Amino acid sequence: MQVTVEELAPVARFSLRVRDKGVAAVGKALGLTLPGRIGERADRGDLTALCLGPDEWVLTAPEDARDRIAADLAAIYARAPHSLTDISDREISLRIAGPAAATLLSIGCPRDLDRLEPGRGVRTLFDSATVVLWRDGPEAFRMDVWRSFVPHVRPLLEIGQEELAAGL
Amino acid sequence: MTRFSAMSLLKNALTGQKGWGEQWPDSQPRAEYDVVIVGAGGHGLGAAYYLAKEHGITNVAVIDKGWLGGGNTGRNTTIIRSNYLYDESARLYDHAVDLWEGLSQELNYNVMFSRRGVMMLAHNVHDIHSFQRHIHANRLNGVDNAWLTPGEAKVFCPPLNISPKARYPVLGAALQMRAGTARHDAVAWGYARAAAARGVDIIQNCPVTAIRRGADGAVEGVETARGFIRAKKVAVSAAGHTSVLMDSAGIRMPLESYPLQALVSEPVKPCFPCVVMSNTVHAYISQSDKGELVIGSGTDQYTSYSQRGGLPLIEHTLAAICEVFPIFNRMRMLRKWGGIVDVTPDRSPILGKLPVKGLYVNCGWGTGGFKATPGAGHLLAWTVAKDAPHPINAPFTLERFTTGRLIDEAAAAAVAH
Amino acid sequence: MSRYRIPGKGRVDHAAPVRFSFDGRSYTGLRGDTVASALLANGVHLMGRSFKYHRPRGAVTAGSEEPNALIGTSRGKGRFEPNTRATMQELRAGLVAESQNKWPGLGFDLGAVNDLAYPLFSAGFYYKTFMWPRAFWDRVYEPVIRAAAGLGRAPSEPDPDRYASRYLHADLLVVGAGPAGLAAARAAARAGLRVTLVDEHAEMGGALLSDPGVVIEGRPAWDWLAATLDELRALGVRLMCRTTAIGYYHQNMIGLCERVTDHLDSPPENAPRERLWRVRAARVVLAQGAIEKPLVFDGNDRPGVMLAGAAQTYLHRFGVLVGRRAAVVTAHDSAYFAAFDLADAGVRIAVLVDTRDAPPAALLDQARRRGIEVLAGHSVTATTGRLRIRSVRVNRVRDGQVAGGRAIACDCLLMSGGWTPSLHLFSHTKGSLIWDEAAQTYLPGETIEDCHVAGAGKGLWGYGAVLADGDAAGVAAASALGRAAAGAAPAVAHDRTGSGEALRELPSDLAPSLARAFVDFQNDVTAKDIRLAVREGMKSIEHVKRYTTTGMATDQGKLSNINGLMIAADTLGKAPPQVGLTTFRPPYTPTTFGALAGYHRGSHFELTRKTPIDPWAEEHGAVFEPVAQWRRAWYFPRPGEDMEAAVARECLATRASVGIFDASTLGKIEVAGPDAVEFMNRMYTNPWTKLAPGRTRYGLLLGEDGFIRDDGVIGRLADDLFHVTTTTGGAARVLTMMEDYLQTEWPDLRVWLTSTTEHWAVAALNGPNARKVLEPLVEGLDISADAFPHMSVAECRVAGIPARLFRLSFTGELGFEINVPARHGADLWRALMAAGAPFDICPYGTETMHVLRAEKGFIIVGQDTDGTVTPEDAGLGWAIGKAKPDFVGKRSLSRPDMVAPGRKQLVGLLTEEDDVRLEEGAQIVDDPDQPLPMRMVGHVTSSYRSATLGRSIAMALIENGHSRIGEVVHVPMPGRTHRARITGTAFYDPDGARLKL
Amino acid sequence: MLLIHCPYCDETLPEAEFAYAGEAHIARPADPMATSDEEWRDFLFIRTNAKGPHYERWRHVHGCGRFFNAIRDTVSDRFLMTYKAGEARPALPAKEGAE
Repeated sequence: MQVTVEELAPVARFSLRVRDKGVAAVGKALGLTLPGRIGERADRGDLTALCLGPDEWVLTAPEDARDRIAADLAAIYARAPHSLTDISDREISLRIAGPAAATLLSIGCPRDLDRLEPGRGVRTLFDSATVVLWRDGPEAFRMDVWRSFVPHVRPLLEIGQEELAAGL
Repeated sequence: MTRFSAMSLLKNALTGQKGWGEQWPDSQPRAEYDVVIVGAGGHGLGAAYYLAKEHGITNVAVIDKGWLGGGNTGRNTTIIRSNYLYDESARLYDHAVDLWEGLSQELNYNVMFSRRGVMMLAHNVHDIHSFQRHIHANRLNGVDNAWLTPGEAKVFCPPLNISPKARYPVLGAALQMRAGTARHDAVAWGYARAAAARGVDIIQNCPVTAIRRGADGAVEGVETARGFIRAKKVAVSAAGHTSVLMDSAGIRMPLESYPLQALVSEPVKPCFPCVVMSNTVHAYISQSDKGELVIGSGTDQYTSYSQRGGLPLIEHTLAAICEVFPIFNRMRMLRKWGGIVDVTPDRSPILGKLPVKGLYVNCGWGTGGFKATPGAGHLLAWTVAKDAPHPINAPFTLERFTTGRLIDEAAAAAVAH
Repeated sequence: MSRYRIPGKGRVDHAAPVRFSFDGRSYTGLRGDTVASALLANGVHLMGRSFKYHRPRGAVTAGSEEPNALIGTSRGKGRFEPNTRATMQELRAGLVAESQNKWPGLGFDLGAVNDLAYPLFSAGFYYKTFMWPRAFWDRVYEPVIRAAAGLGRAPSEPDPDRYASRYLHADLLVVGAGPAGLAAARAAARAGLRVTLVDEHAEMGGALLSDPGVVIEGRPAWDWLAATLDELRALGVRLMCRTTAIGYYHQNMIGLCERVTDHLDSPPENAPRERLWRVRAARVVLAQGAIEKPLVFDGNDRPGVMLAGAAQTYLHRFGVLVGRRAAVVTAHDSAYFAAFDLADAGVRIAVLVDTRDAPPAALLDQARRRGIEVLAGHSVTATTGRLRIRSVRVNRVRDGQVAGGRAIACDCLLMSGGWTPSLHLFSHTKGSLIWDEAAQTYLPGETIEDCHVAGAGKGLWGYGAVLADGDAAGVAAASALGRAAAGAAPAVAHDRTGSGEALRELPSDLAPSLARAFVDFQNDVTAKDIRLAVREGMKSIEHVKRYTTTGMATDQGKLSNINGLMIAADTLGKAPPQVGLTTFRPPYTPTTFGALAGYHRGSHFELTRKTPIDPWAEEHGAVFEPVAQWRRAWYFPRPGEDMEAAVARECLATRASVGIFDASTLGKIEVAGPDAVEFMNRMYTNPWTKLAPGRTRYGLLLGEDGFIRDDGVIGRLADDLFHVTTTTGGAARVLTMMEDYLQTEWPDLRVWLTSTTEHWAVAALNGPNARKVLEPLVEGLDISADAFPHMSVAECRVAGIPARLFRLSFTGELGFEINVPARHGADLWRALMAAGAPFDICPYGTETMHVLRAEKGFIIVGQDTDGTVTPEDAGLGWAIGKAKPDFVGKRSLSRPDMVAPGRKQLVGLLTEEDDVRLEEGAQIVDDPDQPLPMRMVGHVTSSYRSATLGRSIAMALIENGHSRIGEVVHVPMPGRTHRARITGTAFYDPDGARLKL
Repeated sequence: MLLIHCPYCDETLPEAEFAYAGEAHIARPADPMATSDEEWRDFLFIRTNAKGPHYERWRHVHGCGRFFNAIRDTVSDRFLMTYKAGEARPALPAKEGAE
């Protein structure tokens, strides 16, 4: 199989919104430096922060870390006002991997994936669905899709897989 | 002007078609006119014709930056209907349909008005509510519009897919039998020929650069590429270019110009007997006399004068056509083109006087201007001749945007819950 | 082997015969043939009938510009397709082809009577007649005209094939894999660019495929071609055959249509038939070559008359002779080479007519050596032959005057009127075309796109010049992208250069009115028609085109535009550029709807969103309705129940005990930050400052125009945190609107918005027993009436799941909405169903929800409002924070017409007969006996049969309705008129006692 | 499909990721209640509808989510420049400045 598509187990996922001086403080509370450029990510252990907008990051961590992250940031809210919203159940993550992964994504993603280097991630479009697209490796992508869009996105990827299997 | 008749056709058949003269002369501008109409589309030419015929005003020039009928008149999908919701709109468009019915004879020019019936598809409960409201309002306004079950819709239009499994199943339809299509170019040519015969000057390839006002604020005439042309009254019927012109007269308009695309398929034998519109999936289709499927697309999201639409819109439009008519999947798009539509905040036109003495406007028809052609021309002529609006166009003022008395058909139809 | 195929010659596989049928007759061709080349190999020229006069026609070209040889093809059920170009459709085993626009047959077609009426038919004929008597148009004329029009028949069955699409990004896209395109791609690829090279034909090479004698870089053309393609592959160039560049869009986005399986005997399973490519290229090289022009003379359309270049292609690419005895008529040197190649292949060249007085001596010399009679300064004035040309009439021309002619027998006539650069895609960019007086044609000028025209498209002629230009274009593209590139213009031997003259219709001694000298073959437009159109005042080429339909056939004027322009210009006595040029419009060649629809068919036409509880509803027999992009459970019919019965049962069960409803689709937005309350005050009409944490309130959102946009219950979870709900359809709109104000009007506010619509699954419990069902499942919260009053919100656990619990009601009953993380939605639902079993808990859908809320007079935005309704109109004035200085839409509420009398206001409506249910959308009048058009005072917005109240109820928008309570109005329906009394909107439990449980 | 440079992402990306948001630099009056009906109409409805360089708003809705401003030539549909929301209305750039 040139490309596989699998649904990943849920993780703790937060939408973090903060700006100005708050950014450093929140980063400190999380124990990492929040990346300043859109598309860049920072990791500490299994905690990951991906910058999606000028004042927006998506945080992912193991499920059992959810409450601690919430508590850590609540503790500094007064000093560093921000918005931390649990969106763990909003999206479902699909892993798309294999030599033909980028080709498969090209049936729905208008971006030039050659310009999305491994280690980066962006919010973009797949067909008519807004997604967060992570490139974890040269041939490995992750796509966070809003839950109710999965019944559309997943079969579309399957059609693409069949097409690739047909070899034309 | 040679009158078209069986006799003149036969005579010309025998004499090698030598007897036909110019349908309209390509006039040079004179120094002064009673009325200058900016924009030689169907609306502007129609206004000139009715000024001459019904108001005896023949010292009229219709000026266009390009060739006549080259704007939206020659770029639309020729749908004609009048089953609008609000009384004001229903009267406006029904007035036009009344004129359409006798137009070929009126102009001695076959505009091929084809009463094929326009069927609008309902795909969800909200559509049904909206269509029922239209149908009841139309009935009490004396406008024909009837509800069809999916089965009846299928009988009226056999290619229609009425499978309940469709992503957007057809739950019913509203049908206006009196509606249909016409040959768009012929409308402009017919009005041009008839107006010219009554002494109207048609001046092509002469861009109007500005509207000149005198010290007293009243209109004095228009500046053009071929110099200043004096006029007692100026009527602007320039669709997407109205804003720019009005700006020169010191009037700012509530208009935005968007690119609108349309396309035709390769010609095939008759397979599509009517006009079908689906606002929910954005599919508008009929078949021309020539056999081409004529398909209307949507507007791009940004304002533009480029007449150059994008591909994604066409992809969506044809996906919609194939959703509603799966048998057309293997048909081919032959040609697509773009127009510029001028849209008002309430998607209804502005037709009437302006706060400047001697200045009149006809604009804001959005995607629906063709169907109104004879009506708009007729009412614009009346408004110019009498310096007062006809009761039918009286509500379609510029002032409504100040007072809030909008005529918002789209808002009444398109709010999803 | 047929007598027209030369054994061993061409690029077809002589060892691989392919059977196919045409009009029911079986033929054999070879692998690599097109339908046209295979038919020609079998001596068949007659392939179709023309549009208007039904004249017999054969292939005039060997490419996608073919106007005549259009056929219907099919390969089984649902796979019929009209108007396929026989010159492009590759042969495949078992291909079934049929001719078009003829009856009863291609050889004898009754429609050909039109041809006899030729003197009557003229440009604009239709506009001048069919008007008398008036009624005949609909019933007689139009149906007849329509039946005669059209070419092939439309498909009649759904298409089983798949279609695909992809995005593709490249540094350089080269369109056209002829010599120029190949050289450009090679130069750019050598410089390290990401290059894509596309060509519409089955194989790459363009003109080289028809000129094997040319020697490039020391190799015969075909060897050089093979070597070059190998090198391009090695350099990683993406090579795409059977791929047409259909349109050139903004900023170098080019649409490609790839024909994937139509040439295959049996396509692999799941392979798409066609694929649309949306290419974004930093640079584009257009190397589309030039298209040969026909000559315009009487009888130039008979089967057997074809372009000289086409005959050369059939010879070299397919090893097919288009005839045994050929006449040639040309205004360009290129036809000499065609004549030479055919002569060398054994064809007798009966005559070579050159319209020019002094053809190049070198060509005359070569002709003489082959014993070809060349008649310079001559014209062709007629041809004979019914279904195939039999002879051509040749006349001497002196100072434009035609002298007596002689007939020369032939079985084919090869013509060349010179070549038109193919600039269609270039024109899509709105690039300017400049008339070149010397070449008598349009050449590319300026364009705003980063694109470069190379080769014959630029008017260049001869392989040396074209290859050098292509190479330079590749180098230019590379350096434009900052890559150093070294040019390597290939050296060419045995080149075929040449030039010619551009003509109108050929001089003739025939009366112009009788001459059938075709300009547009398919649409049957003759020189006579164009001259007449101009005489009738059609002075712009656009008018000429539309009036005569020249250039509007399926070849889109590829053959006819320039000839038509020359004739129009001549009639006007103007230079061609003063007459203009019609705009070329996408697509370059007709493109299937399926390819453009791509994946968006059936269930994928548009996505359908489903809630976590949707599977349960499906299992339990729910009927669904689409709402915005969602599908929602509409009602849950039990066996034997229709909608009305099911809804009545669901309503009664909920009011009597408890009902459960999936409210997951409601939009949810988290509004968080120190300025959250200030933001809410500015967005919504209501006051929010005093709302205590833990409490909720109905919120009303207006547009800036003062009309109702959305509503929903909003909970304050903490000082800085609101949980906003919106309508199902409004979720995205509302969030966008909020972001707009926040980012652009109030960037100073420290508040952030996050959509949580999909994070939460929501079950609504309603009914007097709602608490009894819920209470045992709740941990960490006292939900007794006093501890957790109506309009409260709190965090807790329900059925062991962390939950955000609201106490609110859209039904008028004691109500709770339980929000849990979406993955637990189904579990929560099942837990509540189990807990509710003792109370006969009843799942209900959107219809019952609508009825229950209507009994209470609660509005549904989009049903009881329609984008023209203000809060006062809807009776929601109480929801306006009067003390607030401003909120979105406030200013508009004081515009003259918003405060003027006569506004339509929302009221209740009770028909005098309990069992009459008004139609939603029914119009309301005061005087039912007035004539049409009637004065309408309002319309019914909602109308239901209320099982609870045992009668029908309705809501309506009526002029001055609020001051007309108690009055009677009339609802005229077809057949009869209903009387109804205006009431308040709360039909059930008006003082809300049931909420206080 | 246009190519649009998002000033926040600092990338030039396909139009599909963006949503047009109307004419730019039409600020909501600080105190709407103090405006005349005509002033309020101008804010709500009157638009330049420029033929040529047009100051307009876009949102990178399927990207960083930000609204930003742009100058686009409505005759060629070419973007002359894009800039962040809140930045002052820039003068028309020289043609070389075009993307």
